[in-house]
Amino acid sequence: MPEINLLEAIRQGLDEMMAQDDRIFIFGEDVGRRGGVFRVTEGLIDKYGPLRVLDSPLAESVIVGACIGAAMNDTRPIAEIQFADFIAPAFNQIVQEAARIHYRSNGDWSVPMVIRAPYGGGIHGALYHSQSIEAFFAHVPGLKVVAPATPYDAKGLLKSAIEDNNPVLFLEHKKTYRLIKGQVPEHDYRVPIGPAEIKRPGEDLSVFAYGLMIHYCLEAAQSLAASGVSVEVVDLRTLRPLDVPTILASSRRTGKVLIVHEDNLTGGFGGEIAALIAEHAFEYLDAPIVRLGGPDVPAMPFARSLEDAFMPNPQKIIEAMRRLAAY
Amino acid sequence: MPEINLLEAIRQGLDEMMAQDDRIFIFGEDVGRRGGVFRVTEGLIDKYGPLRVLDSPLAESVIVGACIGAAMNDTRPIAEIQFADFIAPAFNQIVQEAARIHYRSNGDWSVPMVIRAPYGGGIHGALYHSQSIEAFFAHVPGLKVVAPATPYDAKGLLKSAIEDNNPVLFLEHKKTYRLIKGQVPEHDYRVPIGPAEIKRPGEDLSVFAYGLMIHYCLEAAQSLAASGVSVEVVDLRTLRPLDVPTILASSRRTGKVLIVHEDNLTGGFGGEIAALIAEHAFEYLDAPIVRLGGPDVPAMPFARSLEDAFMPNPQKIIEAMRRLAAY
Amino acid sequence: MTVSIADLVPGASESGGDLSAATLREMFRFMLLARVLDERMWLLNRAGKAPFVISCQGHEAAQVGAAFALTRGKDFTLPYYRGLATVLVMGMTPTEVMLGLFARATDPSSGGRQMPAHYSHRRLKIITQSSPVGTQIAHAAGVGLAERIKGGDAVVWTSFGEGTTSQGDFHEGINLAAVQQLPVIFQCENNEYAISVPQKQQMAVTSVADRGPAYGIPGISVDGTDLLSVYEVTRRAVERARRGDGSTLIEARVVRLTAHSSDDNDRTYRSQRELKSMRLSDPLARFAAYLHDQDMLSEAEERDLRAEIGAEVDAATEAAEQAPMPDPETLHNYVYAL
Amino acid sequence: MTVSIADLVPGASESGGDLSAATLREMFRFMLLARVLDERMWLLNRAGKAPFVISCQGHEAAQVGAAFALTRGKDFTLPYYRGLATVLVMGMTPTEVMLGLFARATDPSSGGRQMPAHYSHRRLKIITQSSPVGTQIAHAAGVGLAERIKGGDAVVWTSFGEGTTSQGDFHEGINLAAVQQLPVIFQCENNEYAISVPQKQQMAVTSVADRGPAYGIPGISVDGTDLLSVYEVTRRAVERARRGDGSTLIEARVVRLTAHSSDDNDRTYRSQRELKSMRLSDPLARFAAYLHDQDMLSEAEERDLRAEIGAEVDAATEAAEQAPMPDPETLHNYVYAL
Ligand SMILES: Cc1ncc(C[n+]2csc(CCOP(=O)(O)OP(=O)(O)O)c2C)c(N)n1
Ligand SMILES: Cc1ncc(C[n+]2csc(CCOP(=O)(O)OP(=O)(O)O)c2C)c(N)n1
Ligand SMILES: [Mg+2]
Ligand SMILES: [Mg+2]
Repeated sequence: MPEINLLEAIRQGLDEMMAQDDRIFIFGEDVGRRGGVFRVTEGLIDKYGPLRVLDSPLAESVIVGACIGAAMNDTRPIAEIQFADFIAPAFNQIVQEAARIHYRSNGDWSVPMVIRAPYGGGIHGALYHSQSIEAFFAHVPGLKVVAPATPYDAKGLLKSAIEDNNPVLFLEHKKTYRLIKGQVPEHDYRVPIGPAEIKRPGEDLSVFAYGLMIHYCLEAAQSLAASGVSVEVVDLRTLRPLDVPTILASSRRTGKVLIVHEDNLTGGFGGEIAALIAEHAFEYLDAPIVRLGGPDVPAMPFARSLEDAFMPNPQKIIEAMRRLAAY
Repeated sequence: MPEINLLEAIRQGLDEMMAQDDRIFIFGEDVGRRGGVFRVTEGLIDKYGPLRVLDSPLAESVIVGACIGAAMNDTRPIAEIQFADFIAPAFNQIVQEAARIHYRSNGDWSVPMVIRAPYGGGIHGALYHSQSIEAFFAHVPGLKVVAPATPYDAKGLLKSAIEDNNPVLFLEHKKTYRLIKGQVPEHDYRVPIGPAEIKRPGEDLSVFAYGLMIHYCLEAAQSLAASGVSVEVVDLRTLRPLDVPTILASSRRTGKVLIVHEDNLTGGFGGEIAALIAEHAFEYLDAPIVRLGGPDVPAMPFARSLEDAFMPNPQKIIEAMRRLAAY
Repeated sequence: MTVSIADLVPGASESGGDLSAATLREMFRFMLLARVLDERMWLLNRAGKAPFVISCQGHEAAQVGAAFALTRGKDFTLPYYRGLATVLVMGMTPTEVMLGLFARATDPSSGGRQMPAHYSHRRLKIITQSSPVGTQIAHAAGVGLAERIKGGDAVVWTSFGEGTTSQGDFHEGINLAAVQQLPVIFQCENNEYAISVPQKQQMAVTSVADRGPAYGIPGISVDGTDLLSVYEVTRRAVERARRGDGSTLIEARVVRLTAHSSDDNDRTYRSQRELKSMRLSDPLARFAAYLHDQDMLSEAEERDLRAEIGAEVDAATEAAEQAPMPDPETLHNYVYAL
Repeated sequence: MTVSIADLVPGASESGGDLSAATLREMFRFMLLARVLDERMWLLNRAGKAPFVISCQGHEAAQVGAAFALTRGKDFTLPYYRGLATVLVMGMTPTEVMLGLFARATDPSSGGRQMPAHYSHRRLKIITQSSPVGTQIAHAAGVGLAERIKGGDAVVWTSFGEGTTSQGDFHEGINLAAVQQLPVIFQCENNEYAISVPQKQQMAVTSVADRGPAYGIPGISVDGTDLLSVYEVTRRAVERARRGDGSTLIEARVVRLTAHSSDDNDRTYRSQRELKSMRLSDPLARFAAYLHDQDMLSEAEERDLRAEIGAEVDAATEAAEQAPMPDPETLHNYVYAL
């Protein structure tokens, strides 16, 4: 199996799906000739033409809004939001429209579309090119929210997202784009939306994370193994619908839980995971449920010194794991 | 002390503050001659003139955006969002601008403004006139989020919100407007932003709620008292910044926790409260932390049968309390 | 650009253009049906049987005129909450409308989930509407975009009030349609109020049509109480869209003959004089007078028609009232599409 | 409406209107300072010392011309990320700019929290900018609204690119300013690209100024590489705003002489020919030639000025580079205002 980075996996996923189904089109800022500011859609305009790889006006509300309309007229739109931070102007269209259309029409209409959004920090993007946005959207019934960590998962989940008959927010951690490489089979495969995956089995404590943090958690788990602590790392992969059975089973088995995300701690999605465990796996817990998240400051600053202070990293995770293991 | 309803308390708060400080103005749809669709601003245009009680265009993004600009030019704007559901188009201005301006300017600029938003259901408002929105905003560092349950708190918190030098989202539960009456002193007073209040002390379990749900919880607690179960009802009042010490102290004391909100369960603000307790009061817990929230459907339907099925109510709360007490 | 039918088709407003007498009577029938249904809803509201009503009274000519220029079953409509006459012409039945009013399980728009007047009907290509105003303008552009991608020639028609033009989505949606030359018709039904807020607090121009040129598309203002003018203007916009020449913005100047909704009291912000004088612009009376003048409709025929429609509305009301409420168990249905 | 300086002030572009030679030289100095600073930033970027640069090269005349029509210390500016020349004229020093580039603790815009070019300076009434484009247009309207409420006569000036006109906030902000006749000047710096997307995919009109009439305010298109035209057009807009007559939308047609930013490579979407020919529109060269023509600036004087500015930029760079980074402990400061 060839080894490719996460960005290439996504591009391949787009390409293979577009080749199979001419109802699929891409709509977003600079996705055409420029191939997207991260180059994810590079080359696609040459293959599929400017009608299916279409530069939008600089207006996120109508990027999403028009894709909603298009999805109701028998196409399968893929909206690209240039940076997840800029999804905010489209909040109304996503939350009040895309997510509610199937429900409000009592099943009559549906909105099969994907919204791709590069998110996350540690890339020197400052306050407005570093944000994590999953908590806002994972709260919304009717939406699906996916956040893969590996090239294999990214490609397989992207294909599932495109085939899904619901609006799917597809979160791509910018720092993983070129940093994370992995084997991706040449044959056509899917990773289903929903199931989490135990990326590293372990006995002493369970760690739940997604996106870039999975890699930091694996690194931390590896380093703890040396001191005889066995850490299970569960990659949630899909945040909505959430794989509650896998979360509970792992928590019950190890009795100790650490939840890691880069998003601001308070009101972050980690709260939901902790709450589920505190309600449904309570009897099995041997220690407080610990969350490690970004600090509660408005966003990640530009200066390296401040960015480093903001970002969760393997060292901070190791410390949290140690404390928890020792509890 | 005269007894007034929650709506009148808010109107009085606006009136008294505007009389004292002519930098305060109100900006929103139909707030002028019409006095707001709920009549909260009724009469104010006659007292303070059309420059200080100004009908905005039908455009929430600029309602908030212009108030942000105005706040930076030495006025104290109060934006009215006609229904909380319609705050979504202003999400970008609230989250990316209002909440981040003080931080991003390293303390140079600040945005002293209030955004009033009538929220909540049970009033036959259907999908788009019933929503609870607090989870989206209580996640945002830099914002304050307030959700009073009584006329006394509403008036006192509103005054504090207007005097606060930060953007404050002021949530008014529509069903409490005329339903909830209470004594409000004639003298000028404040309820500070931040502290929760134990609305009913108890020994056997702690219930955390806010807004309309406080009244349902009090009703339920009252009914359980008859069967000898002593329930403590804590009114959070402010969701951000959250009164963590009071939450933890009550949880530690009773060892059992129920969290109630009307908003959809998954990703709702209850998760944050549960997570805090599961981390910081774990050793004191005698039972799973239970959440009771609105079901995970996109929003509250119109038909009475469906609306009733959606809304948490005293009966559902009683059952949850009973189960928890018996654990 | 403000046009009257006479500019477009010399002598048209006298002759009814190329429409047959039968078609004109059919148009009148829809206007009357919409009016009678709408009035009945208010009665039901006042009787405590319907918690919420929002009207199309005063907008009927603008809607029937426009909808007759569309091809039913082929073209898409995204009508806003005042679009009762629109959806009737597009094929919704009075019973279906009443099922929505009573929030019954078989309400085709939403199964009783949405407030009344949030129309939807997939088979009829009426696209589901929400309450936040203006979002449908972006959807309409997207439906048109998909049509272009698919190479079809359906036209997309959407409506909204003049207050809604203040929303960002109005701008973004029309701009996209203009840039991509999409087959979309944007009908602004300008009744001069957004609830209580008058037009001059929404915009510093006298006509919404003045905004067409800002997007590089035609902006046409038409007397929306004159059915034939609206028909003719829309027919041309449909032709333009169908042949691939792009979008049109139409302002139909109408009157709102009722309060904003059953929750509103417009006497707090409209003068007695205004409330009285607006009655003179009733599009239904105007079109009836025209048909009488043209000897296309006798007093007796009108009386018969009213009786027939009255009976139809009675039957629709009764059928809908007796229909079952949604089962509480269904609350959880259709969160996700399969 | 497209105007040239000659329409406004007969003979002006030859004479420099009523501006003294000293003022004209001062204007040139700011243009040159902006250019040299900007070029230095690119050098620092290429040397690995500054992770991000976004330029005002090609926009200098539009910005200096406009800013000279404002009153420093009184009027508010909300310049977007290409506004280097704007903020220099309004009073920001080269050292302050460089502190932002290096994200130092004493960066007056954000203390190193924001990317470079997100300008802010409370004392200078430069209002903090974010990255999501267009939000400042709504803020500008609000600053103007407050000014009206307070009864002051400060003017508010904001800038943005032509791509940004596609955003809802452009529409909502200008519309509010127009409805309320607020003292706000909206300057669109049209460089024909939004990153890679050309103007024709943002709008179906040839000039952003065509949108003024849609809001009931003047829309004026001006050659933004001609400093004196921009100055004159802005001066009139300021007068109009100051006397309470409301807002103006100005399109300054400029060129983007660089890639979008240091992260971009515009050779993927601009032809060699275009990249070459745009150099002919360099506003700095144009104004220098004009001053030489008018005998207001000799070659020797220009050389001296360049040397002086070079030294100033050297000093600024050095001072900023040596300034301390933000202390990690300060991460938690200023979440809330006291
Ligand atoms: C985004 C949003 N904000 C506010 C409202 C509340 N609201 C409902 S209708 C309405 C007025 C609409 O006026 P207009 O667009 O002129 O349509 P009309 O009702 O006059 O036909 C308002 C403010 C809403 N539905 N959506
Ligand atoms: C809301 C939002 N969406 C996307 C971006 C990413 N982005 C940054 S600059 C830019 C292009 C802006 O073009 P224009 O307004 O013409 O200004 P110019 O850079 O050409 O001066 C884009 C798409 C952003 N900053 N904000
Ligand atoms: Mg209206
Ligand atoms: Mg540009």
